[in-house]
Amino acid sequence: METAAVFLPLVGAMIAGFFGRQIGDRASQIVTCLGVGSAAVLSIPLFFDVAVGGNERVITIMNWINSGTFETAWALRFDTLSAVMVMTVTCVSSLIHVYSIGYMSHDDSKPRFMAYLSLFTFAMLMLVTSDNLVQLFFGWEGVGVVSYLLIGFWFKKPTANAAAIKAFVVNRVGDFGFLLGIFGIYMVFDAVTFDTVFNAVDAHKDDTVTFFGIEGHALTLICLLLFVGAMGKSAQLLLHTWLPDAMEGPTPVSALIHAATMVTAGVFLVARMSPLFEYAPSALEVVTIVGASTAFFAATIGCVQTDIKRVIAYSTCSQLGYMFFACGVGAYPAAIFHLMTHAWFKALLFLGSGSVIHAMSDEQDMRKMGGIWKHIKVTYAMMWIGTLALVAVPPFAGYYSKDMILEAAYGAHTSVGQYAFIMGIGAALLTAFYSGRLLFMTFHGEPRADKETMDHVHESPLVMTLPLAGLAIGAIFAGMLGYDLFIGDGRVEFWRDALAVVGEDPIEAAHHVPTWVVWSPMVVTVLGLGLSFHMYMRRPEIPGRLAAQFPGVYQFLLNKWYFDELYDFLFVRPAFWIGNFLWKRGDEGTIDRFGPDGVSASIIAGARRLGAVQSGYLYHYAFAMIIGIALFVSWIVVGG
Amino acid sequence: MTALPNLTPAYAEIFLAIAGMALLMLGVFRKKDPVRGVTLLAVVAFAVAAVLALATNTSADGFSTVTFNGLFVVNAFTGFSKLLVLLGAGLAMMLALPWARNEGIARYELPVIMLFSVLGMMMMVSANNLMSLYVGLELQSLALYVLAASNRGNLKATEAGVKYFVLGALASGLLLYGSSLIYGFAGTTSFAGLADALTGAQNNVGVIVGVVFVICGFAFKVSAVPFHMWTPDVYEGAPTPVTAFFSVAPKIAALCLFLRVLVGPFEDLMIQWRQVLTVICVASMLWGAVAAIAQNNIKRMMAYSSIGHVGYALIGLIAGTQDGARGMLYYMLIYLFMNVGTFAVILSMRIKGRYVESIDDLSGISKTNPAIALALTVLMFSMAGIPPLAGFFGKYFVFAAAVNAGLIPLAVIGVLSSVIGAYYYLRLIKIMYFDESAESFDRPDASTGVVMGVCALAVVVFVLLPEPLLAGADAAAAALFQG
Amino acid sequence: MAVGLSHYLTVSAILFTLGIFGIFLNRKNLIVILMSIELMLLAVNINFVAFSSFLGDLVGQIFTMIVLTVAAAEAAIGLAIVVVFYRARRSIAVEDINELKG
Amino acid sequence: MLGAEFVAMILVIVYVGAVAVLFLFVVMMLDINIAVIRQGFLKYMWAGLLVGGILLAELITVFAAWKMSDSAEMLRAAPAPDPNAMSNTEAIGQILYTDYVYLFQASGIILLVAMIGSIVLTHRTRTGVRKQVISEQNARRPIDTLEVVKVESGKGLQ
Repeated sequence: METAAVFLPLVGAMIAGFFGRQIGDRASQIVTCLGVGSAAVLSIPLFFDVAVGGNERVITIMNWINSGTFETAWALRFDTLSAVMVMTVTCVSSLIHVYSIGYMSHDDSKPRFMAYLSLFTFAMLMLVTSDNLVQLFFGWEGVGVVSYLLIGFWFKKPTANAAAIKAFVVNRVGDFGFLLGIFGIYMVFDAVTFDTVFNAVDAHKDDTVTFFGIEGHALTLICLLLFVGAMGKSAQLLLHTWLPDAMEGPTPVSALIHAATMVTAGVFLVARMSPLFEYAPSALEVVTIVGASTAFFAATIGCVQTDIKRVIAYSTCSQLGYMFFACGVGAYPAAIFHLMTHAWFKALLFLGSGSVIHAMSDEQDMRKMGGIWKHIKVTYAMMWIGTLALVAVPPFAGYYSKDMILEAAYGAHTSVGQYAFIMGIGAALLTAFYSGRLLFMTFHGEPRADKETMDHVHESPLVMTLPLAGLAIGAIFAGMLGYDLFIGDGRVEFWRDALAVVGEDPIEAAHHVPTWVVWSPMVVTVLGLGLSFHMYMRRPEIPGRLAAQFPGVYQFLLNKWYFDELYDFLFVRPAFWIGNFLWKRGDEGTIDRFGPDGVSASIIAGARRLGAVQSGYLYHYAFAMIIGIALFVSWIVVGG
Repeated sequence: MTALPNLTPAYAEIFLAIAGMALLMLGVFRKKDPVRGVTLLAVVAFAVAAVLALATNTSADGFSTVTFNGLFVVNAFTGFSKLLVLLGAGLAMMLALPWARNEGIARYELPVIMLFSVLGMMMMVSANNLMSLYVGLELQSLALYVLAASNRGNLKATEAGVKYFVLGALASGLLLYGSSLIYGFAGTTSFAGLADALTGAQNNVGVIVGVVFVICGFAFKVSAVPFHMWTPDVYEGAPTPVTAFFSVAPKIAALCLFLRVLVGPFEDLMIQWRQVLTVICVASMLWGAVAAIAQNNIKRMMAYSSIGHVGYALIGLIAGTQDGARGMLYYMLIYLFMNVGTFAVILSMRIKGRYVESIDDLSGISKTNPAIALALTVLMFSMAGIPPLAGFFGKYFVFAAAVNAGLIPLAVIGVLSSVIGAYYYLRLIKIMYFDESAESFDRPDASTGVVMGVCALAVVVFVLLPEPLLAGADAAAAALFQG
Repeated sequence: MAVGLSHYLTVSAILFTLGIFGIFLNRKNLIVILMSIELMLLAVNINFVAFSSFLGDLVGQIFTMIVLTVAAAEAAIGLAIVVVFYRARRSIAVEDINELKG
Repeated sequence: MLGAEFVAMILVIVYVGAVAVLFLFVVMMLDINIAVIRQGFLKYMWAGLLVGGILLAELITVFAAWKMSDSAEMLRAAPAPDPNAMSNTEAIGQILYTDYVYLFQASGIILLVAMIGSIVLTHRTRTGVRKQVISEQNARRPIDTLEVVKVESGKGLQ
């Protein structure tokens, strides 16, 4: 059963990928949906058996490499952590598969798309169920490769091409850290299997390594390297630039990869390696700071985006930041809980926006939408559910997980924890603001699209709305149902050894924070939603009409607008400004120039220069050799 | 009256020498189209030689057998190296089968010369004395010079020949000069004697200078920076099947010999040669990764790629441990399949009977030639070191060996340059899948197709059965360190 | 003054360096490069014979003869390559060997 | 002086007899204008001289105090015999074809490859050359080439 749950998507992918042309579009869609769907069905009893029933196990598929001290096996590890992940991934993925049938109905290469989707699901399952770091790295790279293929799926668009390459290269930068981290673990522990490593942590907790002449704490170094990998995959600050660009892919891809699964791999990695991280407090501080900064930073940018998918993309970035700082303060269960709930509502938001885009004849700019809620009521309702879950309104899923994260950050009683709490509250305000803005701009107000588009606005077919409904159920109930198991009283029994915490349990501390801490997320959420309502619902229509009829009242309203202006000046303008600044300057100006893009540009320039050395003249070549040997001989004679 | 030396260990070499002469005769006396027949028979000869080499290396006890007055040695390590060399040469020879079509190089002597160069490589690998090393090296080099220029009517090919010859002669001059200094210090040229004499020679600058000269000579043969300058030009100029051959067999042979010499007779000077080699290795990895990006000729790009790969393989050598040796052998095995496979793809780049070499010619072949595109995709992902393809394992083992030997910065630079290198491998994939399709290629020849398929498949299925191959490399490395 | 080992070695080092100079300072004629290569090998031979004599060991002289044989073979191949290059390019100036670059 | 008379003679013979002649041949064949060779020599020469000079200086420094390994004496593979008992040529002959037969044979193969290589590269099959094919000559029978025709007088051949 366990094996089937992991490998069925692969079977589906292979059938659709290799025989897609022979069996036709419809059959490929059915095969892949069946593969992932049955995996999802299998994963639910598996979850109850493993996580709730406590039957953890490792299923060895085959011995793989066994040479010297290096031993690895192909094995599937099922503990609570991976069972949660498997269930989330397969369920969300199967709904997205079904949705894709409708969304991609006008595309020419459906079998290829479905095959990629299933292959991606397989790689992700491989990642979460792996029993050792090498196998995990396989899944890790596997999702990277498939996401490259999927982002570039519409390869005729040059932007899609550029985005695909950017995503891959930025991810490679992260992988570089991850790989070094694996080497480091192999060096320190002489093993790559999780159990062996975790059992030996205690013995190696004070090891040091010498790295470029600097002696450092081995576990801190390893954890930082692993975190670099996680940052790349989970689009954290500095390595986040690929995620918004990745929205060039088809919307189901954005939903599956860039919201629900792949980007969470980094969080998963940190949680999986929690026994190591717990012994590296300074690495955890870095995780917290990066996570908290990303949460706030991405949220500010989300406020000024006009592309509907980019808003959600930055929102994803921001939510991932939450998960990371939850890990950073030791609240791994809260992080994974948020990961799980987030998967549902973010996929819902993405697919909902896909439905909007579909309805608006492939228009993604929110400035050209508006007033369409009457035409697509189902989608509208779904988007509301997703938004309420995102902004953490009870009883929707996000409320339970996000509040817990904020409380845990506060409850940590450390300075980085306080920083994370403040950033998290700020981000929550902005989240509510941009979420409301998205809804109001998209669905309400005057229609801003041309008439032809408006005439074509129609509700999506059932094959698209049903998965939305499925996700909506998750977005509503996942938090409620999971609360007790994941972070409530049942948590110790539930997680057992899957996640490690050394010292005080931050979740316990989170349950005992002052009341104002518990209420503050709620307050800022209402504030944010109200603000956006005011600005995008009332301001565009009211002023013009009233100003013409009642000039006196107009002044009064104007005064009221002073208040608004103050607001604008105090909150919105700076947020806009920061957002704009970070987006334009920070994102494109600095990080892109000096980060991945800049590096690649200078490497290309360097390549040209090296080409010039290759002049074609024999004597230059000979001279290079002679310089080489003269150099080495001098080194020996003078230095030796 | 001296008794005949023990010939058994050298059966494979003797067979190959006789086979070469026999094929030459066959070519001379066969009137009708001898090229294809001779080429095929040469492949068969390689197979037989491989069997002989494995059968006579007496690997069971792990000890070496020495013959010809100590000039020649066989053990599990030489057996494995010869297997790699013969495998690479055989696959490259298969690629050469259709070269009759490319007029100007359709000559039966060329397979024979290739065969003799392989003989030289095997002699090199089995050398147990500076003299037999030199003889083997020169036999292979001289044959390679001829092969590089074999498309003699073509300006580029002859230029490649000139460059390769002049720089190669310079390199063997350096190597020889170094050998003479070492001989002058140690009073012997045999590896066993050198190992004795070099113990405690750390303070003798003269002999270390000799060793540096020898290392530089080898660095040329494996095309490591800064002795690599010939590589791109020769790869571009030489006929493609010859380039495929160049990129695997001589390189593998030279690397294996490099390893044997450095951890054998020169082991006591490890501190010294490590410094030199680290510079060479780092420079090769970075140069190979960066310079390849600007290339538009796919053969040139492969040249830089091979420079980079040599850098990675050298990491295993620098580690100087059994782990490192195993990693390097392993790397070479994987490199062999990836490279030959890629050259099979390059040889399939034929539009209306004309060979093309520009990377842009690959535009959109995922539409027109999906099979070729798939094969090249797999090979490129593997070259970039992306799991679960074979290339990842190669890198993994050498990096792990380096880390275990305490050479962390080397591993860091290695991983970093492989990140840079991934860019140009992926560029090919991007061009194949995402660019507008240009003209489609002709149907590849059967033999080319087979080689391409076998190599791509090997790269993919490798992940499932690394064990037996790893065991072979393990045994070879163990034999090396047993003496 | 007695001629010692160092003198032989110095002469050979000078010859060797001259050979190297010939390879990379010469811009005009490929044949000069071939001659330079011969010069380098000759320097090596002097080394070997000198060492052989001072060590009282014949192996150095055997090595010399091997080098000699190989040098002859190398000269033959080298000249053959120069000939084909000349046929293709109609020149053997070293500066004209620059079709392949970048 | 060094007692290596065989090598000395061989060097002279090989270089004068073979290599020099080879070079002369090629120089003649290629018909090179010697006059232009000396132009443009000075570019980069200083950098080259500097690097080469450093290398040379280092080598000479190293050679000035050349020390052999302590074990060199013991490690000799073929100690030279007393010149009075056996001449240098004879001593070399005794080991070259026995102990070092491997190198001898390998050199043979190198020469073979060099020969094949040179021929492959430079040999041109000329068209229109008439060659003597002995088997064809032997296979000729009168019946293939001769026809006995009875010519009636006064008619001539048609």
